[in-house]
Amino acid sequence: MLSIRRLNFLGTITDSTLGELESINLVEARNVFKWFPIKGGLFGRTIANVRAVDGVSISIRKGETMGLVGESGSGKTTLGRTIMRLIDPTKGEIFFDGVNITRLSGRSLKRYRRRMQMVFQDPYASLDPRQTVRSALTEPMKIHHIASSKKEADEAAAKLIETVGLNQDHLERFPHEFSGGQRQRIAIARALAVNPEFVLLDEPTSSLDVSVQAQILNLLKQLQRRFNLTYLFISHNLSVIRHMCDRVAVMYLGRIVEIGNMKAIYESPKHPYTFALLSAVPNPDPTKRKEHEPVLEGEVPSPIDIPSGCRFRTRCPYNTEKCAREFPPLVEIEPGHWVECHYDIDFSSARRSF
Amino acid sequence: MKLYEYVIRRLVLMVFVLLAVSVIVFVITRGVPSPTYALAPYITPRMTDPQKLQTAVGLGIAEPSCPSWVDFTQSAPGCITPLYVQYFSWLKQVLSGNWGNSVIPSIGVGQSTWGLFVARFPYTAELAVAAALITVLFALPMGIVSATHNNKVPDHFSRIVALVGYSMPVFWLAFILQIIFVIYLTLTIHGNTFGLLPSSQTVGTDCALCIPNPGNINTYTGAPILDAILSLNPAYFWDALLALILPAITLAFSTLGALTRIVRSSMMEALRQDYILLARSKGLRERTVIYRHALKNALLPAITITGLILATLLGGAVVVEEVFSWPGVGQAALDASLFLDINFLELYTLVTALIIVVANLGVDVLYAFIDPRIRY
Amino acid sequence: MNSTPQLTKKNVALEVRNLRVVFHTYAGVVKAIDGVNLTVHSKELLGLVGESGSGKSVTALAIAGLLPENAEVLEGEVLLRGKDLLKQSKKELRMARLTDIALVFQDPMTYLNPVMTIGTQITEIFTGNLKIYKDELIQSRLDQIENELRQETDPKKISKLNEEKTKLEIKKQNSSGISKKEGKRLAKLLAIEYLKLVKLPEPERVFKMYPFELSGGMRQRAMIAMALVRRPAVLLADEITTALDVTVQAQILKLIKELRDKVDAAIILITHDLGIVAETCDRVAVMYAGNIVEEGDVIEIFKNPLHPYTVGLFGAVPRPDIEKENLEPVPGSVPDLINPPSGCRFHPRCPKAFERCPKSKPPLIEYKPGHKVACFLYGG
Amino acid sequence: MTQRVEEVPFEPRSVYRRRSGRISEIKYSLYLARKNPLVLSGSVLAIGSILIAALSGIIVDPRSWAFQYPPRYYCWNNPWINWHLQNIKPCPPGTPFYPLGADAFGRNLLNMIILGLPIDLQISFSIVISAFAIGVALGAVAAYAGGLIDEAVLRITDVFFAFPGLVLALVLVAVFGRNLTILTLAVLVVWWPLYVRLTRSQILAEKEKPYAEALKAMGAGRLRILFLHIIPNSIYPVIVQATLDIGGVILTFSSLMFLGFAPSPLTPELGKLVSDGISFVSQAPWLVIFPGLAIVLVALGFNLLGDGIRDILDPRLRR
Repeated sequence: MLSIRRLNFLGTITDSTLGELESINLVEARNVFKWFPIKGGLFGRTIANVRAVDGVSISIRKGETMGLVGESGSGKTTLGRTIMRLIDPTKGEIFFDGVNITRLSGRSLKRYRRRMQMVFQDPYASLDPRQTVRSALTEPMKIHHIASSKKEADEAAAKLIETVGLNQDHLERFPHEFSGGQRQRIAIARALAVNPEFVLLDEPTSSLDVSVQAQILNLLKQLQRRFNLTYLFISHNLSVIRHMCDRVAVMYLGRIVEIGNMKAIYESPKHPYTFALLSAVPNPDPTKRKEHEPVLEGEVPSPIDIPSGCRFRTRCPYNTEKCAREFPPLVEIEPGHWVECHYDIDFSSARRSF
Repeated sequence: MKLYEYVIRRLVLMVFVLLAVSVIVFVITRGVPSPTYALAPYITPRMTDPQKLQTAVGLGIAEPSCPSWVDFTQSAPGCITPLYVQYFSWLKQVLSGNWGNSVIPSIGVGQSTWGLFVARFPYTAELAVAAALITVLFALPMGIVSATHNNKVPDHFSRIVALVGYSMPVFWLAFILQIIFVIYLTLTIHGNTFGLLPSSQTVGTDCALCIPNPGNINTYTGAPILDAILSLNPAYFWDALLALILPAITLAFSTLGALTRIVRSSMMEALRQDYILLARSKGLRERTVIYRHALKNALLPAITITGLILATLLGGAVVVEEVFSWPGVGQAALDASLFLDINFLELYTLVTALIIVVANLGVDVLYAFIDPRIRY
Repeated sequence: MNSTPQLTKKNVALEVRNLRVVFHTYAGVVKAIDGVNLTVHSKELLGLVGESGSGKSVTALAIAGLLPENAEVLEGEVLLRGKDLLKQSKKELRMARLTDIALVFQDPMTYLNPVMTIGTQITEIFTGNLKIYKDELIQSRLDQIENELRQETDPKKISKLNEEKTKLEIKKQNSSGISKKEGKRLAKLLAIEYLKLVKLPEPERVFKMYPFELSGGMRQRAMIAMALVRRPAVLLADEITTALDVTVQAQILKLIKELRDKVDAAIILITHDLGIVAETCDRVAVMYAGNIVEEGDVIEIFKNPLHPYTVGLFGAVPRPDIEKENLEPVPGSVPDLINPPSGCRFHPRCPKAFERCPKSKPPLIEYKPGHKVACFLYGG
Repeated sequence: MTQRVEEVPFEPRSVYRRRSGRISEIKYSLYLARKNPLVLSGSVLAIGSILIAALSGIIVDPRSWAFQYPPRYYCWNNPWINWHLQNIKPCPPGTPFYPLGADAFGRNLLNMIILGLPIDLQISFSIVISAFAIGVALGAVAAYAGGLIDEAVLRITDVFFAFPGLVLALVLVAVFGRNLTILTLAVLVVWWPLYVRLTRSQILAEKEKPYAEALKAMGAGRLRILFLHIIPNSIYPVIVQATLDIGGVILTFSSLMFLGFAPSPLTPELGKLVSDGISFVSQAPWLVIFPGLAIVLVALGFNLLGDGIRDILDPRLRR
């Protein structure tokens, strides 16, 4: 273990670190919780909570692509929706460009909505089926009073549609007339219609074919350079994350267990879960087959009934008594690389034990 | 939530629904028409005005301070007991089982409303169960065949039958059947005409065509067919069955459409599901695939509709009972509304509301047994 | 025919020859599969890769005779044990599915019947066909008894097992069938054995559970057990890990690799994920728009892809281990199969297309042993 | 997470849809409608009955409903005129000028049916349209507001669902008197809760779809999402229900008239016509058969139309 900058029990960042981060961070979530109550019993009391997001702090710097990776049920989408203020956090704060937007609503929130946009997993479902592409593209402009006239909005829409690689003939069509990749291009164009600074990409390519996925990924990279965008890229596909991101956060059962630079995470993972995830990804190179490598057993536990202490301990091959007893500390093992684990495990020598 | 918790919650909710129904019925029947309506069963022409007023006070409709009967009939201020007070005293009476007396001439003026209802309900129940049975017996196969032979002759046939049944006024169908069977075919068996009850079982209704039926019938349940079986009287059984056939078919035909449609669409939905493909890929027989895999899943919506059909039918099919002179509660309700017998209308509405609510609950509980996914 | 010695013509499990399938939709005739040739051998893991609309699932359904009503097989042969399945009656086809061809699908939540227990869904295969499965059921129970006897020490239990053994042996000799109750019992024991084989924890409990009570990975295992319990000659696994998380996917792929050694089936693994193919398969066939464009040994094809489409496909895949600066996907999208491009269906997107490509369709030729390609660049 | 790869290109990129846009969408619907025999026959019957009802005063003499004095129960040019006179029998169908026959008062049955049609259709349309309006408004409010308002609306519909359909109408008519407004209201009272439930469930389902969330993320206000997106997308099943219900309401309303709740003995209405014919059912069955048949045809027309529209709007068939 290198320098240990301990955070308190729930992982709140101390004030001293905040000052230096504020200037460069565009989006920041501080100690965010999102619990969904489960009602039950005779009187509809809350009998349990789905702890979808359970104390997460994450900051995204201007101009970077932050990757958020995890299995289904890890809470990555809920975290994204909380950051977008689509749902209210149970606890914690969201900052955008240094402003706390957690309690904003109505007109003041709308101002920030323009600056942060979102692209969804299923492009077809995220477009109103009864809206033509033109109408879908001009609607955000109308909402935020960006275009002064209908003509101006139409011109902007025409420009947008070409930016994402479609042509103006497509403007009069309905979403169902397009293929999946084209729909995702439309959804991206719609997100860009209001000149946002931050775009949340929630599994934008997971319903697409490989070659279409590559086209969309290339487009996203190109748009980021052109419009100076900041991305939060949510995905379960580790290869895509590697290709797209500058920094990566790994989520497991509602918490970020490891966060750091892409290279650091992929080349020297420090959390056993990150390591397991990486070794589970099938590599499109048959010469590197993991013939006899053990795989992570079991499945993600229910977020209603989260294991005590370290939440990964039920599947962790290194788990000890301490893991069950104590909540693991968030440790900065090298600058910008944080891990939530009791131990410093050297995976290169421990490959076999997995 | 556990099943019993769910049922308790629903029962509590049910009580509130029934109370709301009773309030609405009470306000409509007693709050709006002349206050004398509620008194009609209790006063006779020979009564003097003070006697009448006394009856009204006794029933909790008039205030004791009311000076005279004339003031009462003219709703003078301070003469009529406020409606909410009336409601609570009525509710108290009703809960103790006193539903008042009847004013329907064809049924018997002055008889107890509750007794009347109880005497007639078995007829309605018999008709309702018969009609529901016929509906299910025809709708289920029709819906299944229709779904498995989508867009082929059997499908078109059953869709047309369902649609026509849907679009046919019940009263008209009843007469068409009567014209065919009674007038043109003059079908009689055992000297009895189709669709008309043996007179020994009618409850004072106008039954000109009824043929008297001798025989020793004991009234065990009040429903003719059940009684015939229980008293081991085959001749009467046939008569009662014949009487039941036409009204039951008429009713069934009008409800057939809804059920067939639901069975067809849910069956088609089920057959489109992926698990059907897996079942076929396992090399199961087509019969097994349809009747075990698809039908069990398609049954759920059908059960809801069947429950609702049965509940509405148990509430009495006013039109059919009227046309076939079937002495059930529906016919009585029609008479009651023509003669403004508010006591009977109140009882009738509340009981039918109760039946509908209970049926809904029953269907939901049944769901939990059929579909393992449903947990309350 | 093939380079590897054990893959001789003798143990060919399934052969598809020149299969052509169209779909009649009201928009027009969709030419979904256009002359597919495929051979798979026993104990072989063949990967069938392609993007959506390439016809890989349709191929699987056509092999099993499960195409939807609006589909029509124009021509082709599906040879299984020397018989052409496409020419057989409905009943014979059902028998083939019952005994020889098993399918496993993606997303078992929708493929398992929600109102039936896992156990019933497995045992109904036998209880509905007791005549066919009589011998197999008894034999499998006898094997189980043998195994148990080997481990058992308790004399009481041993005598009990022996008793059962003699009873079953009499029944086996007997020409008459077994009772439904007995069939159910044997089927249950067999089902539990297979649930154990796919490494489901507490197989007896899983047997009584409904699909919604299981997690995604467990459902997938149950479905694999359902397929294997028939001891099929061919197992068609259609995108079986697509709906699963990476870690669970790794578990299932590991299971498939292990099972391949245990059961005597040829496995066709249909997927769109090149990583899975590289990780598990022996041979791979790449499909594009209803054609097989390249086929061969996995290592050979991944090292030396020939067809421009295959090359494009590899260029489009981001790698978990290497940082690629740019992805180089094939431009454009999958063609409309109602009016497919003439000649080679890939030519409108092909960077190397020349005048011959739109004119005629390139045949699948053997470029070198163990590597076939359908492209005019390599002859044909 | 889940990726469902649609393998079979069932997706109809039809030749009819090459020219895209809103107009082609309508054209496409019309094309589907033309291809669908249900819609075709349904719309012929429905539109035909609406036209006949609208023009009834012009097509036939409005006075033909009134009693004809002296009763012309003898038919014009009837060879059996004497026989009829002796038996005082209503004129049978097929006689010249009386294609459907006449009743005992010598009234032309065809004319009466044509005159009886408008009232049924008028009342049915007004009931369905009001129920639709109330239902969509309340349903939308309940679904979108949620919480206590939703609960309150739901419980109110619960209460009305517990009422046996026709009986509440019977009670209302019995108490408030027999005029057409009361009759209309009586049927409306039992009809509206269905629309509230239907609209509510549709909107709730639509609200959960990702595009609603996408709009929210875009910064669109609640009302904008509700009125411009969710309601237009969820209204179709409600429209189908309304089309189907026009027939249903006609049946219910004519049942009430049949049962003797007609405001006057001379109310021109089809159910009333059937009940008038009952006294003669053994001698003159056509007096019962034809008016009823007219009801069947009108109801069938709207039911066919509703069924057909449902087929056309079926997303599985469409997309």
